[in-house]
Amino acid sequence: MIDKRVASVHDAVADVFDGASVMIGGFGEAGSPVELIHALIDQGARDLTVISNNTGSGEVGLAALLKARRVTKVICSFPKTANSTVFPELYREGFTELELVPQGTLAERIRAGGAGVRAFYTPTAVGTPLAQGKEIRDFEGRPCVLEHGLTADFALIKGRVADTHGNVLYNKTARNFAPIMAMAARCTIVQAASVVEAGAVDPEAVVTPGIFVDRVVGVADPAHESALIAAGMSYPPAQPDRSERA
Amino acid sequence: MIDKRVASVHDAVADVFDGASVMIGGFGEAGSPVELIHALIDQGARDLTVISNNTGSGEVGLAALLKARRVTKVICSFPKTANSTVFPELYREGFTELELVPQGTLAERIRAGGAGVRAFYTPTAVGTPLAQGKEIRDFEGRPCVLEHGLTADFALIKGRVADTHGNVLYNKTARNFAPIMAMAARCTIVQAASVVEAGAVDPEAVVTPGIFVDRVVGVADPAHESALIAAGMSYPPAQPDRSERA
Amino acid sequence: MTEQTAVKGRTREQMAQRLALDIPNGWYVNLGIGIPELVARFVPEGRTLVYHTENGLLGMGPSPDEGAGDPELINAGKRHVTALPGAAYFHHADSFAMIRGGHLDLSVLGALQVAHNGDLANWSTGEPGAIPAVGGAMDLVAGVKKVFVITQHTTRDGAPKLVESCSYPLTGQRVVDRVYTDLAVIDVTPEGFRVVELSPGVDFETVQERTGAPLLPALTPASAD
Amino acid sequence: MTEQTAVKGRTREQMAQRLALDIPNGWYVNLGIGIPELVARFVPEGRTLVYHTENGLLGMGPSPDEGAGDPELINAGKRHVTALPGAAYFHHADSFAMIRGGHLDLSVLGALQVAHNGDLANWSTGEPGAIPAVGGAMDLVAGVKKVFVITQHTTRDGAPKLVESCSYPLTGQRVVDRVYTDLAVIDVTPEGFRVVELSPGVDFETVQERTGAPLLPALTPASAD
Repeated sequence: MIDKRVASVHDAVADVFDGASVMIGGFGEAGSPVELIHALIDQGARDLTVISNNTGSGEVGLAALLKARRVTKVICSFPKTANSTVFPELYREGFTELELVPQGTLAERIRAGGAGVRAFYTPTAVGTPLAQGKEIRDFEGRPCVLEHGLTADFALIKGRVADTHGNVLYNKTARNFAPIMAMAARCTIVQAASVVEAGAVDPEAVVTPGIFVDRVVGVADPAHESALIAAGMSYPPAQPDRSERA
Repeated sequence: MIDKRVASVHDAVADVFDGASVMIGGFGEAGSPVELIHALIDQGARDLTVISNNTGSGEVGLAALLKARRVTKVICSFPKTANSTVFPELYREGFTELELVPQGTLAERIRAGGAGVRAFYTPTAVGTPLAQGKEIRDFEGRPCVLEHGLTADFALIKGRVADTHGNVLYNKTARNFAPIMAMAARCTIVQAASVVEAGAVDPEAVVTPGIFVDRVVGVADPAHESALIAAGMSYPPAQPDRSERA
Repeated sequence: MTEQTAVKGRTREQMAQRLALDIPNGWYVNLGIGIPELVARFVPEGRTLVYHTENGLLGMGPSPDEGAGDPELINAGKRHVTALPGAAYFHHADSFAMIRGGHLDLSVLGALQVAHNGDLANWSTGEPGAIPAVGGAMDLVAGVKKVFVITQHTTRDGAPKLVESCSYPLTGQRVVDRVYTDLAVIDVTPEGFRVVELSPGVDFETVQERTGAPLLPALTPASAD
Repeated sequence: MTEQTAVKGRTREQMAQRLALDIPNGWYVNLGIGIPELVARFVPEGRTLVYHTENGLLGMGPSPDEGAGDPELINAGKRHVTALPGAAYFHHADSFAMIRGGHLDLSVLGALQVAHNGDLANWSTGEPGAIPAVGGAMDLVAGVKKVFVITQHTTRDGAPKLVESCSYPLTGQRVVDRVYTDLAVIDVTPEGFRVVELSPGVDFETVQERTGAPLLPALTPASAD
């Protein structure tokens, strides 16, 4: 009997440790696992390295994790978004370090990490500041840069449907980085709007096979960043009341 | 209006040229595009390099293409199967060259070719004859071998359903190499049991997005190698009658 | 920069319309944020393009009606979009495999500067203190078969954007095929910038004056078309 | 080889049963062709393993009834299999990403030779004129977290398969964790082969005699278990 369900988002992230590397799915708000991130804020782990395409908006979700000063390094491709004020402040202050990676190279590094490919040569970024200090080698006359696979201690991702084996389906463009992050993390934690028994998902349609998933937690009605921001919310709320957050 | 349908398997392979490299999907008989291969035999292109996991069984499909002396090189991981007699003879005779590649390295080289990754480092095969003469480099103490991306002029693959945009779904383990070969070939040709209009396939369930596919041809009731072999068939039939083969 | 005579070249919409004329039926196209997005509005009747958005959708359609959007169906500019019949969703590594692997026919991008050897700078002015952000631009220019730039010919201050050599950090080396500006359509050739077509009412000398590198005249005069 | 006294060790089924005891609940397992396949029959009550077949299925179930098979639902040995609830299909690059990326817990393989440093030879006897064929063995041993070998202790001719150094071409270097034979269960340790357990009725000296490298005795006698 395989059953990867855990009871709550708080249980799901309970063992994230200080100094951990955490991949967080999402492209902008699409696919951002807001409830898992908020649980991680409650949990308190600090000195995190976050690998995510963006750095969040407003003061909820990923931006709230940054604002809580838990993240000392981000590896990302686009740390600027509408309503993105938290990261710029931490970056200018020198609290949060930035490793800027072209988006496709970031995706491929994560996929390589998950696939046991140690490093690869890509033409992307040759001749730009993002290739500086890296090995360049010609392949059939085309200069390429050597990039390394990327793994992490944890991945937090958001699915639409997950089964008890950890098979995951996504919603539209919320899929983005989640399937490759699930591959690249030593412990992959999925929040899914619907959690079903094994056998309820068509094996032909599975996007993330269960082998890549360690924990599944149901979050029936997940929040969208934009809605939280429009409602003027920030996390944690001004007067935190833990009993209401569970 | 996008419509990648072609009228017949013969039309589909009409421009395969002498000396072309051809990826052929399938793992054993599962996913082997028998009708496209037979059309390629009729078409007559020779001096082909075939990239496929195996070398076929009996004297139908891939084995028949080899037997017709059209293939001067195969790149594969396992050129031995039950009922595999054609390749061993051509290999011993020196007619067909073999580049033996570990199965996972073969898959990753094809995927790399399709993804524009020029080369990558993998721990597979270090210290074995299949790494001889290749660059070895340590990554965090683990020696890895440098392997190159693999592309081809054509890919012949078999799907279950394809739409007019070239989106493809597969049947069970017949999927195997098809999705990555579709990525890695300059011209990807799909035979599908069912060809449907755009919109008839769930965009969440698409396995091979249409961008990787150039031609789609309907083969309503595709043959399985094992059934052909059990029926004592070989291709072309002893007294070829082209009018019946079209 | 020097004072410039007012020249009425193409509007943004006209630039987009001119570029759209050059895209053959059936091409797979990635449109950048800003002016490039306008191109989709001007595809000539009878042609179908398939739009790719690097966050994981092929077969992207226009924006939905106000309020009808799904926050999980967005484009690379993070705006609500739709999916057309024949669409497919995929993850980021597959999406950039399409880009890096040369499967997309065309990338249309804005520019800060284009050099006459095809170098492109479009992601950073290199200002100290600015938050660097690159997104998928470097992948697109390195991987997509053709790269068209669509941009005003000069900056707001009148400085040329087509130059001998980019002063801003590069996005890619020798990557631009063609530039569509308010004043002209210009190819990047092994010999440097070559005018393909002047905008109506604009003369070669005016374009040269506002360009930071030598321009070669059109090989075939427009009247010969 | 030298004449050997008949010793009745474990049968193939008993070897598979012994190995199955050591696989914890919930492990993701790839079973090679031959004796390794037998392991699935002996998983102790109350444990569920998830079987991976490298041709693209996780959650593989037993063979279907005779005649009920789908020629497109097969295992790596190209035999008809089934898919259990919770299964998933995927392509070869994803399948070997599971292997190379260390996501599988266990690979069970046969062997021609195992060296006392963990080197494995199981794909080729290096005979001239033989058709070389490797399949996924090199990927499995390089990538999977634990590699168990299940094999007869000696060849049919009585030659040891556990040796100082493999004379056949390698499948992988320093990859084997544990060997299950008809005579014993033997760990590959930094100090070399160490007997974990002798088969019932088999003594250490007999096993040593049929092994081509020094054996270390079990750290804990079986009686202390």
